[in-house]
Amino acid sequence: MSTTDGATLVPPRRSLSLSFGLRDAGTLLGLLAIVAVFAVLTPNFLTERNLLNILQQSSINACVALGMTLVIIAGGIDLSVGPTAAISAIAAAAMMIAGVPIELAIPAAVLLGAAAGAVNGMLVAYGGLQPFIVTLGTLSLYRASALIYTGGNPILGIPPQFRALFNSTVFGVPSAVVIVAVLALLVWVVLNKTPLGEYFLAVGGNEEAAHIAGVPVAMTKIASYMISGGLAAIAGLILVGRLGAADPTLGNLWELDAIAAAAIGGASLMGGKGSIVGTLLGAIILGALRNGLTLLNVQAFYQLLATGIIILVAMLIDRATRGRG
Amino acid sequence: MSTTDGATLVPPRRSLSLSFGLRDAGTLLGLLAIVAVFAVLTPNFLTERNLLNILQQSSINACVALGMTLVIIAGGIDLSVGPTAAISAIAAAAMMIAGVPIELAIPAAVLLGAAAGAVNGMLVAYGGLQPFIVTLGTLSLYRASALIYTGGNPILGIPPQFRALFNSTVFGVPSAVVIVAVLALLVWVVLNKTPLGEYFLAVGGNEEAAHIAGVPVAMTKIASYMISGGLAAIAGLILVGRLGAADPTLGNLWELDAIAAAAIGGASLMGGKGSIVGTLLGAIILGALRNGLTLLNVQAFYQLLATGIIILVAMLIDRATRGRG
Amino acid sequence: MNTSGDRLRLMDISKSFGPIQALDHVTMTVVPGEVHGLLGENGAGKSTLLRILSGAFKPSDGHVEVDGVRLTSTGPVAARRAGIAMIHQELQHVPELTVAQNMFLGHPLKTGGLFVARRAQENAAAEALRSLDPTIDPAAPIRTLKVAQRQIVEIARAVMEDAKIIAMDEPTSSLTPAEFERLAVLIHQLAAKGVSIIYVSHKMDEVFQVCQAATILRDGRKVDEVRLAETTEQEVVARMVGRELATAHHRGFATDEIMLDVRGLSRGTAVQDATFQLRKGEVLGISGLIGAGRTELLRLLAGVDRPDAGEIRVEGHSIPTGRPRVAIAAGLGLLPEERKRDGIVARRSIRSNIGLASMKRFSRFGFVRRRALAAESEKLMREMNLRPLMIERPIGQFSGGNQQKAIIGRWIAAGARILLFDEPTRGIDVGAKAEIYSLIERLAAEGRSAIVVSSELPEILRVADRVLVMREGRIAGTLERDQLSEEAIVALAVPQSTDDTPIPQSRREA
Amino acid sequence: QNLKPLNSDTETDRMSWSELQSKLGDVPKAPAGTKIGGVSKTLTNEYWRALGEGYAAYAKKAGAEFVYQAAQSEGDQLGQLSIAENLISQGFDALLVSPQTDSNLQPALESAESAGIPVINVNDAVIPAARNYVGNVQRDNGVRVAKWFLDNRPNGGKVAVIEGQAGVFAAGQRTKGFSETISQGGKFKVVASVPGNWDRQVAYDAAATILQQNPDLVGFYANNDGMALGVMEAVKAAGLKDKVVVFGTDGISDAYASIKAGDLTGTVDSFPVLTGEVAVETALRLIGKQKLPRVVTTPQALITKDNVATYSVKGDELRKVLISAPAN
Ligand SMILES: Nc1ncnc2c1ncn2[C@@H]1O[C@H](COP(=O)(O)OP(=O)(O)OP(=O)(O)O)[C@@H](O)[C@H]1O
Ligand SMILES: Nc1ncnc2c1ncn2[C@@H]1O[C@H](COP(=O)(O)OP(=O)(O)OP(=O)(O)O)[C@@H](O)[C@H]1O
Ligand SMILES: [Mg+2]
Ligand SMILES: [Mg+2]
Repeated sequence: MSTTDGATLVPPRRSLSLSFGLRDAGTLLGLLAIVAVFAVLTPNFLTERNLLNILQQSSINACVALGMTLVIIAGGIDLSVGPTAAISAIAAAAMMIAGVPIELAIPAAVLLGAAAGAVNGMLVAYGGLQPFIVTLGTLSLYRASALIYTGGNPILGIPPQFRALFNSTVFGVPSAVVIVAVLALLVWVVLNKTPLGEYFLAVGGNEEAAHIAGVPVAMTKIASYMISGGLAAIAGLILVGRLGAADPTLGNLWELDAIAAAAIGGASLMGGKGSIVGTLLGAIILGALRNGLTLLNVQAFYQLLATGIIILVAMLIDRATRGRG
Repeated sequence: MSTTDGATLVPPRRSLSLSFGLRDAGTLLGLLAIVAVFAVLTPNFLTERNLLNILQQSSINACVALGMTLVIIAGGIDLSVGPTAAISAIAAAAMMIAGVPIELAIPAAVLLGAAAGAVNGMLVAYGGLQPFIVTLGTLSLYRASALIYTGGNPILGIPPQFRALFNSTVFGVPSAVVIVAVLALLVWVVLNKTPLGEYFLAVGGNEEAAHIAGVPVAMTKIASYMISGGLAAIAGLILVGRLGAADPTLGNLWELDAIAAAAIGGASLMGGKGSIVGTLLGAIILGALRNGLTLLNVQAFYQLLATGIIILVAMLIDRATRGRG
Repeated sequence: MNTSGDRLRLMDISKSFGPIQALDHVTMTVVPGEVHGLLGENGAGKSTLLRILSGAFKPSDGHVEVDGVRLTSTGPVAARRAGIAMIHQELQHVPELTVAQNMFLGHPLKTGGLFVARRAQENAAAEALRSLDPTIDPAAPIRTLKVAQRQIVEIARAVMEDAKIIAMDEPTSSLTPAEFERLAVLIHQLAAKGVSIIYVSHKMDEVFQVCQAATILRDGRKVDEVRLAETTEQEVVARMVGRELATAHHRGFATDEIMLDVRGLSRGTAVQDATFQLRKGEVLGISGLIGAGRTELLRLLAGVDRPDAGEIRVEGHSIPTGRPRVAIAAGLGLLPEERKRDGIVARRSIRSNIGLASMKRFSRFGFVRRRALAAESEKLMREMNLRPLMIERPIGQFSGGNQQKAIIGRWIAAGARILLFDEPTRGIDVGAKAEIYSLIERLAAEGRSAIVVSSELPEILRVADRVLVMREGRIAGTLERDQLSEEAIVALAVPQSTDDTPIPQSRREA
Repeated sequence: QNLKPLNSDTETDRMSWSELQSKLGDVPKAPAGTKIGGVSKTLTNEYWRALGEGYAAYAKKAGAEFVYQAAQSEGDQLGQLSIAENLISQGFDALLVSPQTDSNLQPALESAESAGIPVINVNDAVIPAARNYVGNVQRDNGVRVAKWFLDNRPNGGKVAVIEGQAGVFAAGQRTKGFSETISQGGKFKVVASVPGNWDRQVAYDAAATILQQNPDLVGFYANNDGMALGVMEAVKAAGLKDKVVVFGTDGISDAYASIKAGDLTGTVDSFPVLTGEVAVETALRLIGKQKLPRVVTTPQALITKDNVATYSVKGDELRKVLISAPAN
């Protein structure tokens, strides 16, 4: 019997190759195709300044999409990210204007976002409702709260220190980009290196199996929505920093962009699958697309047309390079 | 002869009870709860005229949601219903103004809608892309086509006979309601009585098993999108009849309403599950909600608030009555 | 405190699913170091009992005691804490996670108290897999593994947990005798260390080889508890099914007419140059070790996968490859190896699952003839003894064995003339097995042909007129009925070049 | 210097469009290669396309290059911001923006100003920090319609408002102007004021419900023409065309056609083409270093069957009509 020891043991593959897999390479190829086309069509596209510009313009969507990716991986969806960002932004603005120090207002706002996410998560996990319906409901609820609290008017008079925080540059890179990069790294670590990350994949991949294995399914779902809420709040704060005002309609349509970024990046809306690197690339694809079409001065209707076509073609390229996988 | 084994044989339940099951009863209860609340708050709510009004206002969403339900059951999603309705409506309007007889323009427009659905279906089935991304892409594409063709302007001058078709009443019931009721019956028959219906449920329930069992998976998916496209087109025509203009922005956000109706009615966005009766009830719930809030003259912000709360509460009631099922 | 010395006591356990009483006051005890069999027909309630033990289900009544202490909280985590590990019958894995991640799911090893210690997990997983199957890569995503390998992972996971009690629910349903032997060794080692094991299997020879005692369930009730040394297989089976099973012998119905003619069929390295013929009324067995390419060959025949090369002729006509519908129209029907993933649509009724492949037959004027389909389904399921005989119930709510019966019914309903059985009796009880064998014979007698892939040698010997043996993707040889023996098959199946693969011992006749 | 937050309706540093020529003299000639960019809310509404026509026409006349872009949908705040930023990075000499919200273009405004590029807020949402605003008084839209009711329906009665998207500046101001004005005297009662989301279909449904509850309603005021046309259809479907009047806002061509056909009672035209021309004129004056007041008001007029023929003219003709008309 012990002759089996002679068998060769395949060495475990490195985790890095796992997290930048073939799928991400496909997305990258899609991005490169888009970049190549625009670079040929307009000389302004490939300048350093414009590339930074694209990153900056993609950063808010990327931030929201990071959380969305986790929720999608865990088998859910979060349509309420925009209004969550709005209530958090308004809370932060109101606090700062009331004299609460910035270093207190920021974490409080992020906590509020996470709490909004927790409500979503609990309705899904304990209420047993479908994520789509829950977050469609809270989408209205949170937006209405923001509008009612502010009477529909933006909150102005954001302290300059707060704005400076999000408008400065770090070695020439806009701080929003740096912040989102750091957050992406954190989320990547959570997903790929911690038990929670495994739980997200497990609950989204096979909830039954996860339950049997003793994974705290409800807590895992709630955690995904809380992270999504927290990241939406941060995205809201970044935007307030840039705009200098907290508008109750802030975050309109963010959910669609975030879901699109995640899906372009390879997240499966059936759950259990998704990539942080892919999502970042997805957000940049969308940002580059908008930027390039504006630089080319494409008229709005044709921009819409081009957006549709380019998304489909990029996905088909991605799909073709990956083969039947 | 059935004494041969101990197992008790439960006679096959009648098909009606199968299609109006516990799940639909839950949805109905949610609807009744909403109706009860509004009936108490405003005396005008429970008049015959207003109830017909609610049905009429729900009919367009119901029509779109019927197709959406099939797509969702077959494991997909169709975000492009609004623009599909728009291109079909515009095509019909343009044809009629160019002198094409109504009885030709209507089927042509419905075919165009089905063709738009076929494009979605083929990208999903043969391109191997995620339904969300595909229909997000065609959402842009079809909308852009509508805008470009019309230059952004509505097409006016719809022939009065066409409008009469959709604005008359049949025994006091608005013809739109009758049309959608007939369509619902047809879709119900397709889902519950035909091989195609079995295929929708099988493909959405377990695509691999369906494939091995010889189900034409690709054709089934394409069929679901084609029906969805066709029904969206009909919804578009009803709206043109009602408004007397084919607006290229027609159908904005229809996808959200339709998905909400289907999900409220019990369709699972994971596929393999859904009910036509439930979807109709879901559409009526949303219609009753809007109608009631308007009758109560609730201010815009509070309408949003109420919409969110009521959807969540109705779903929780539904859930509670069904137990853990 | 623990005066009786019982390791585990299941006290008066009841469980009902709606109208179905799956368990009716079942009591069972196991002492330390004992390997205790749990026997019963499909749907008898074995899995339900074990799932209550492992915390996946809450009992409607009754409780569980470990070492004399009553478990107060339920749930998988509480069960694990009490020292209970379980091998699930329906393999429950997260496809995108690696082997090691699946093995440690729910209780990962950590470094720095925060991060998953992947390397350590992979090493521990490799260690646990070493004695069962060292070729499994702990870092590979589990979706890339085949069923048999996944089952081994499942076993290794339970064994690795250092549990006091291990519940094994049909751990060898996908395994070949060689792997069972390795498991048997492992079970002996564990028992020697004082671990209590509950062993569920429909393979009587295994039960008699590893168990000391056995509890027998029928329709959710405990009917007997036996010491295996004091009884015989026939007696046990009789207690299980409530009647004597007649032992039948092989009967052949093969004619000279060629039904299926396969030439040079190849796909990658999985199947290389498969050439063979199948005659009308013939039952062709295909044997081989795990990964020999049997499943892949059947998938190619059924049109599920597309071959790189080769030709398939049915009754002399070449058919296009790679399309299930074409294959089905030509009279082929595949009974997949992985029932849950490839076979059933869990939410749909038995009737719908049966009718899926024969919608043409069961529809008229574009409508499904529901009544006709229901009548046919009920007839088929009554013949196969579906339990409970409720054809409108979702198939997902049936026990594994009963699901298998429905899928067999699907192809019979579809009028398939060439049935491709991939492990047809996996997870099927002895009574039903006999029924399925006679079913296969009946089909042959009716002039249908069948290919039966099986890892159970007795099964192959029982049903096959002729046996193809596959080895590493190639057909290593063909054995006519008069040449058939376990030794002959094994001799062809095992790679000649290396002699370090253990030769499976001959097993008792079923 | 720090500007106080702009309220375009009440700002005192203002001038009417018709006074620009007389008070500031000729428009300075555009330097060679002048590039002016326009950032609109959306092109799916005729109003914004007409505004663009005005921009383009005047820029062409002045020999400046002009680019007009718009977000892909109304409410796409970040998309619009990206467009504005991308234009700034391409070196335009002036930017004409119609923001989605009061704040979403603030960063573009800041980077433009730091690059010395004048930004002119043209209509709709008002950036509080905007240095220059061209447009009409939103509140005045509603006031004009309310005055029509006070003048033409001395007996008063029930009226209803179909609002634009909740939270949008123009929608709020127009509604407020109408409701506050019509309530004076106490003869009118606003029985419903509900959101129509700028959507014809939503407006139709809301109007149908309101009519059914209040068959004795005397009139509707809708925050834009698309919604008003939807309301009109609901009124017709309810068979109340002779009793219920319907007013819109914007003065799009369909509204004109409807008024001429005797359907729509009226619309408050804010003359988008002319507004666009005035905005480019203002931009050229700013590029030419002229000192302008913070707000340049553009005309609007209540169009009804009585005066629709007068206002159905274009270009210089229209300017003449407007200048000769009182209170524009
Ligand atoms: N989740 C469930 N919902 C409803 N009924 C169930 C469920 N699980 C099991 N049952 C029913 O409980 C009974 C016992 O099933 P169980 O799976 O325990 O049988 P088993 O003895 O393990 O059979 P097998 O040998 O086929 O695995 C069956 O009648 C089955 O239909
Ligand atoms: N999806 C796949 N991708 C790559 N290789 C595969 C795949 N499926 C099977 N193979 C390879 O094909 C060969 C044959 O596998 P197959 O499953 O057909 O064997 P089998 O004899 O049926 O074994 P088992 O008893 O495990 O079912 C194996 O060597 C395996 O590595
Ligand atoms: Mg079992
Ligand atoms: Mg196999």
